[in-house]
Amino acid sequence: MHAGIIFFLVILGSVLFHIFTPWYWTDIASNWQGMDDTITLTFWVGGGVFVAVCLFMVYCVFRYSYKEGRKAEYKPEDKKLEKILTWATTLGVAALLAPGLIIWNQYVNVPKNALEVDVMAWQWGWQYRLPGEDGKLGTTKVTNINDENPFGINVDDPFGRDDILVQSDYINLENNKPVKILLRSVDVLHNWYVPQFRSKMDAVPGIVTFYWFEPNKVGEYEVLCAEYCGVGHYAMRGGVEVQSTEDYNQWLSEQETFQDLIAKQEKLEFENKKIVKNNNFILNKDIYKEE
Amino acid sequence: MSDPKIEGFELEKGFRGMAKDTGSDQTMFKGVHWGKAMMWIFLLSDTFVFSCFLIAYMKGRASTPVEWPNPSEVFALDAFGVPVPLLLIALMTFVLITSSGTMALAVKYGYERNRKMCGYLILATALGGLTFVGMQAYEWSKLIHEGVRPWENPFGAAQFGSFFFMITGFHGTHVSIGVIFLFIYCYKVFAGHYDEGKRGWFTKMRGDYVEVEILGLYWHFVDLVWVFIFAFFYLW
Amino acid sequence: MEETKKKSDQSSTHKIGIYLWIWGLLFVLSFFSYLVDWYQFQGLLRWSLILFFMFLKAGLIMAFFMHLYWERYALVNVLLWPMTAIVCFVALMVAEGKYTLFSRLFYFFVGG
Amino acid sequence: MSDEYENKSSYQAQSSETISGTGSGVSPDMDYVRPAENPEQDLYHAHSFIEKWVFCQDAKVIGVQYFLTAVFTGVVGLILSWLMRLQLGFPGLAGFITAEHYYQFVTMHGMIMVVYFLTALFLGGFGNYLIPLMVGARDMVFPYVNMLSFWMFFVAVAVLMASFFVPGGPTGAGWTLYPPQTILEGTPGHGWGILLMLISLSLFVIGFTMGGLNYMITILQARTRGMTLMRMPLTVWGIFTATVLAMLAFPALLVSSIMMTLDKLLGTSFFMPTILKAGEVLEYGGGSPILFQHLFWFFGHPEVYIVALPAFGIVSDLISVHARKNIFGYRMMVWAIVGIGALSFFVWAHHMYVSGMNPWFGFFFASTTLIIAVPTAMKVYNWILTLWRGNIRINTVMLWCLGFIVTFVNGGITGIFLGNVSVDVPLSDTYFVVAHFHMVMGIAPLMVIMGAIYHWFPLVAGKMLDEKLGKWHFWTTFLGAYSIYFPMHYLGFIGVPRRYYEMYDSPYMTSGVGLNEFISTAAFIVGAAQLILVFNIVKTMKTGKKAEKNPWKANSLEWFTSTVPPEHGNFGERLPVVHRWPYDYNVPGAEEDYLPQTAAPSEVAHTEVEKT
Repeated sequence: MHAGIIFFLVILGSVLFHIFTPWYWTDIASNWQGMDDTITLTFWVGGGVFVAVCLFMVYCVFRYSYKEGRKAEYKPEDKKLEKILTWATTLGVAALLAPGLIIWNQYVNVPKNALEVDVMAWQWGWQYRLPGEDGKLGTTKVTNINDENPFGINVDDPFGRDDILVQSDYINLENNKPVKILLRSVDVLHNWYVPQFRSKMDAVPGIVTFYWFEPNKVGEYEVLCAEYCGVGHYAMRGGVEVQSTEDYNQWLSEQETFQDLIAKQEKLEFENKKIVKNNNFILNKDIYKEE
Repeated sequence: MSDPKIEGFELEKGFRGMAKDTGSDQTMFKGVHWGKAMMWIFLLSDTFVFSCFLIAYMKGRASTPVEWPNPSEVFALDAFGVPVPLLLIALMTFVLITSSGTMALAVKYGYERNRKMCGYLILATALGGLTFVGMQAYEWSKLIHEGVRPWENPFGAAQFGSFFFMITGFHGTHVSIGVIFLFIYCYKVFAGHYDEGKRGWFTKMRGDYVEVEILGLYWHFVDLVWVFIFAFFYLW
Repeated sequence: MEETKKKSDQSSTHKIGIYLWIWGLLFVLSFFSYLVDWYQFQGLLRWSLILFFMFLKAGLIMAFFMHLYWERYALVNVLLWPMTAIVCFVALMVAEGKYTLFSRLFYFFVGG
Repeated sequence: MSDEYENKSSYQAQSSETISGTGSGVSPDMDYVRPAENPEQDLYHAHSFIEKWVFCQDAKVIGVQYFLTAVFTGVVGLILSWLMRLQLGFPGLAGFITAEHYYQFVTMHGMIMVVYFLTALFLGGFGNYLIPLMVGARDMVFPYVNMLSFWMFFVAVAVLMASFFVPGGPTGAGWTLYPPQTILEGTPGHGWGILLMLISLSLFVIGFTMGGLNYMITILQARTRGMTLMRMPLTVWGIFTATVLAMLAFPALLVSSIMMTLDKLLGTSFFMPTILKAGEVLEYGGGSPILFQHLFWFFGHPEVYIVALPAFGIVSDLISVHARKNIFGYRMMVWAIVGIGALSFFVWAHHMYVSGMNPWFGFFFASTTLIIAVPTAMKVYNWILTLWRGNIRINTVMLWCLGFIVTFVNGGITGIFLGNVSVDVPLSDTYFVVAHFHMVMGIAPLMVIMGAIYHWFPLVAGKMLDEKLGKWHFWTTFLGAYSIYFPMHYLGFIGVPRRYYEMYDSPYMTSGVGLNEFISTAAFIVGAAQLILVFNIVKTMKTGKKAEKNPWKANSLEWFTSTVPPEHGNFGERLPVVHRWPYDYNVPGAEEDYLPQTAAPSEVAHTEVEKT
C-alpha cells in the first residue's frame, strides 16, 4: 500500500514544484512570445497526460494489488479502446505540432526590413559587423583575416568598405527593429545565444548561418556560447545592449568603418604589432570578471 | 543454388508466401541456411557502410565551390600514345565482372557437387580478384606520382583525393579480404572438406558447399559496390 | 536438413545458360556506361544514362548472381525495405549539399 | 570435437505431433506443431577452464561476460558523473577538477554510458543470455563468432580505458565528437585521446556487428517448434528490433569515425573547413562540419532506441508476469516496437534544429519526430492497462517497473518539447536537454535493468535476492534520481547552457546555485545507493534462499530449462515445443494462474484461451 502513497506524493510533488518553482524562464525580450506560448501549451497537454497516466497507475496499485486467489481479467486485446487511444493521441500530437511548425515558418523567413548583423565567433570570443550606408555587408573570407583586416572582408568588395566594425564582445541593438543575425565562425562551432531572446543558431565554420529576432525591451543582456567549442566554452560570453533609436544611433555614429580602419592602419607603424585577439588563450574566471 | 525447399512442406509463392513465412514458427527465411542468412544481413549492414561513404562523398562534392577534377581526364591512360579516358577503370570493371561470373558458376557447380569445376572456378575468381587489386595498386601509384594526395591534388578540390583514396581503399580492402578467403576456400574445395563435411579450423562447424555460395554472395556484393563506385566516382 | 539438402542438391540447379546470359549482359551494359563517358554526354542525359545502367547492372547481379530472384519474398523484402532509409538520407543530403554550396558562394564570393 | 553430436547428423521428430500431417483435415490433432526444420544444433562443449569461462562459446556465459564488462564501464561512468556533479554543485571545492578535466569527464561519461554501458548491457548482456532461452534455441547460431564479439568488445573497452592514461588524457570533445574542435588544439585530448576513442568505437562496431548477426539470425532462423514471431516474448522483440537498428545505424558511426581519423592523421578535410587558429590558417579547407553531424545522428538517433527498445520489451514482460495478467494489446506492442524502430531512421536531424543545417529540414523532422510519439504513447497506455484489473504483486521487480513508467512518461513528454522544432529553439543546448535524455534514456532504462536483475537473478544464480534490501535500493534510487532530473529541467528554462564548467554570476544563473547543490547531493546519494545492490548480491550468494524452479510462476521458456541455472544446451534432451504466447496468466478455467508456453492445448482443454 505504501508504495502507492509514495508514488502519489511524487506526482503531487512534481505538480506543486511546477506551480511554486522560483526557477522559471527569464522575462522574454523579443518577438518570440509564440515559442513561450507553445511551451506553455505543451506543458498543459503533456503535463495533463503525465498526471493522468501516473494517477491511473497509482489507482491500479491501490485497487489491484495482490490478493491470493483473485482472478485477474483475461482480455488480450480491446480493439475499440486501442483505436480511441490512438486517435486521441494523434490528435493531441497534431495539435502540438501545428503551432510549432507555424512558428518555425516565421523563424526561417526573415522579414525584409531586418538589419543584418554579422556575428563572427572564434575560440573564444565574438566580434560584430554592421552594414554601412549601403545597407549591405561585404563578402568575407577566413584567409583574409589578419591584423589589418580583423574581419577578413574581401577588400575588392565595394559593399565591404563602409561596413561598421565592432571589435568587442559587446554589441548594441535598436529596440523594436528586427535583426538578422548572420553567424560566422573562423574555427569551430559556436552558438550566439541570449536566453531572453529565446532564439539561437550555431555558427559553423565554412558556411554562414542565420536567424532573426526583434528585441522589444530596452536593457542589457548576456550573450552565451551555446555550442561546445573547446575548453574555454564556458567563458565565451558577450553582451547585448538593446537601446532606444536615439541612443542606438548615437552609439552607431561612434563606431569606425572598414574604410576608417584601413586609413588608420596606413598611418600606423607595424613595430607594435597588435596582439591578435585570437591569441588570447588565457582563461580564468578572474579575467572574465574584470570584463 | 536451387529454389528454397523444405521437405514435407508446400511453400507458397509471392506475397502470400511471404505472409505465411513470416507468420510461421522456427524460421522466417524458409530453407535458407543460417550462414547464408547471416551473410545477407551482414551485406545489408555493409551496404549502409558504403552508402554512408558515398553519401558523404556526394555531399562533399556537391558543396565545394572549388572545381572538382574531371575524372575522365584524371583517370585517362595513354594507349599507344593516345590518352584514352578511363581505360584502366574499364579494364578493372571488366576483370571484376569476369570474376563475378566465374564465382556464379563456381556456386552452381558447388551445388552440383562437382568438386573439380568448383575448385578451378574459385581459383579463377581469386586470380581475377588479385588482378583487380594489382590494377588498383597501379592506379594508386600512378595518381600518387601525379601528385594526388589524400590532403591535396593538383587538379582541383582537395576532397577529390580524400574521397578517392578512402572509398577505393575501403573497397580494395573488401576485395583483398575476399581474395584471401577465395584462396582458402579453393584449398578446402580441392581437399574435399565440403564433400566429407569436415569441421572448420576455428569454428568447429561442419563444412558444406553452401559455404561456397556464402562466399559467392560476398564476392558479388564487392562487384555490386564497384558498379556504384564506377558510376558515381568515375562517370559523374 | 542435411538429408533434405542432399536431395535438393541433386535435383534442379539452374541451367548454366542463365549465368552466361547475365554475364554477357553485364559486359554489354558496362560497355554502354563506358560509352556515356566516351561520347561525353552531359547534363540530364548523362545522369539518367549513368543511373539507368547502374541500377540495371546492380539489379542483374543481385537478382541472378546473388540468386535474389529465386529467393522467397520474405528475404527479398527484408533486404530491400531498409533502402528507403538510404534513399531518404540521399535525398536530404542533396538538399543539404546545395544549401551549403549556396551559403558559401553567396557569403564568400558573390555577396549582396 | 563434440563427440556426442557426431552421430546425430539427421534429426528425428521430437514429440507428439506429425500424426495427422498438414493436409489431412480429418480430425486434426489439436496439439499439432510443424515438424522440425532445423537440424539439431552442433554444439561445441568446453573442455578446459579457459574454454568454459574465458573463451567460452556458450551464449549464457558470454552474456554474463558482457554484463560484467558493461557494468565495469558503467561504474567508471558513474564515478565520472560524481566528479562532474562535484564541480557543478560546489565549484572550486575539488581543486584538481580543471576545465580540461571537467570536459574530459563529460565526454567519457556520455560515451561510456550510451555505448559501452547501456548498449552492451542490453544487447550483449541480456540479449545473449535471454534470446536463445526465450526462443527455445540451444545456443546462438554462431557460437564462435559470438565469442569473438565479446572479445572484440573487451578490446574496445580496454582501448577506451587506455585513453585515460595517454599523454593529454582522454578526449574532451563532448560525446557527440563534433568536428572541427574535436581534433583541434583547444579541446582536451585532441591527440591520443580522440584517436583511441575513434579506434575504440570502430572496434565496438565491428564486435557488435558479429554479435548482432547472431541475435538476428537466432531469432529469425532458430526458433523452436511452435514459436512463431507473434508468440515471442516482448523482450525478444525489443532486443531484436534494437539489433536491427544497430546493424543499420552503426555503419554511419563507423564511417564517420574512419573519416575523422583520416582528418586527424592524414590531414584530409572531410569535416574541416578553412580554419584560423591563433592567427594562422590551418592546412584544412573545404570540408563540412555539418556532414559529420548528419552521419553522427543518423547513427545517434537509432542509438537512442537501441537503448530504449530492449527496455520497453523487458519491462512489458516484467509487468505482465508480476501483474499476473496478459500484456494488454500484444499486437499493438509489437507493431509499436517495429514502427518506432523503422521511424527512428527518419528523424535524426531533430538533434540539429539549431545546427545551421538547411532550415527547411525542420518541418520534415519535426513531423516525423512527433509521429513517433504516437506508438510510444500507445506502449505507455498498454503498460498501465496491463496493470488495470490485474493482480499486482508489489514486489521489488514491480516497483522498478512502476518507477520506469513514471520516469519514462516524464522523459517522453519532455521529448515532445524538444522534438517540436520551434519549441526546441529556446531549450536546445540547455539543461532541459540534459534532464530530458537522462530521464528518458538514462534513468528509465536503468530502472528496467534493475528490475530485470531482480527478476532474472534466480535464473542466472539460482538464489533469490533479498526483498527488503531490494526495496530500500529501489526507493533511494528512484526518489533520488527523480529529484536529480526533475528539477534540472527548470535550470534549462532559466537558460543555463549545458557543458558549462562554471556558471559564474550571470544574473539569471545565480538563482540556480541552491538547486545545483541539491542536485549534486542527490546524485552522490543515488550513486552510493547502488552499493545496496552489491551488498544484496554478495549476501544472497552466501546465505540467500535457494530459488525454486520458476519462482515467479512465469510462462516464458527461459524458466523451463532442464536445470537451474541452465546448462550448456539449455533444454536437455529435447527442445521445448511451444503452443501459445507467453502471456496466458489467469486464464479462465485454468487451475493455476499461469499457463506455460509449453502447455499443450489438450492438457488444458477446459480453459477458455483466446487464440494466439
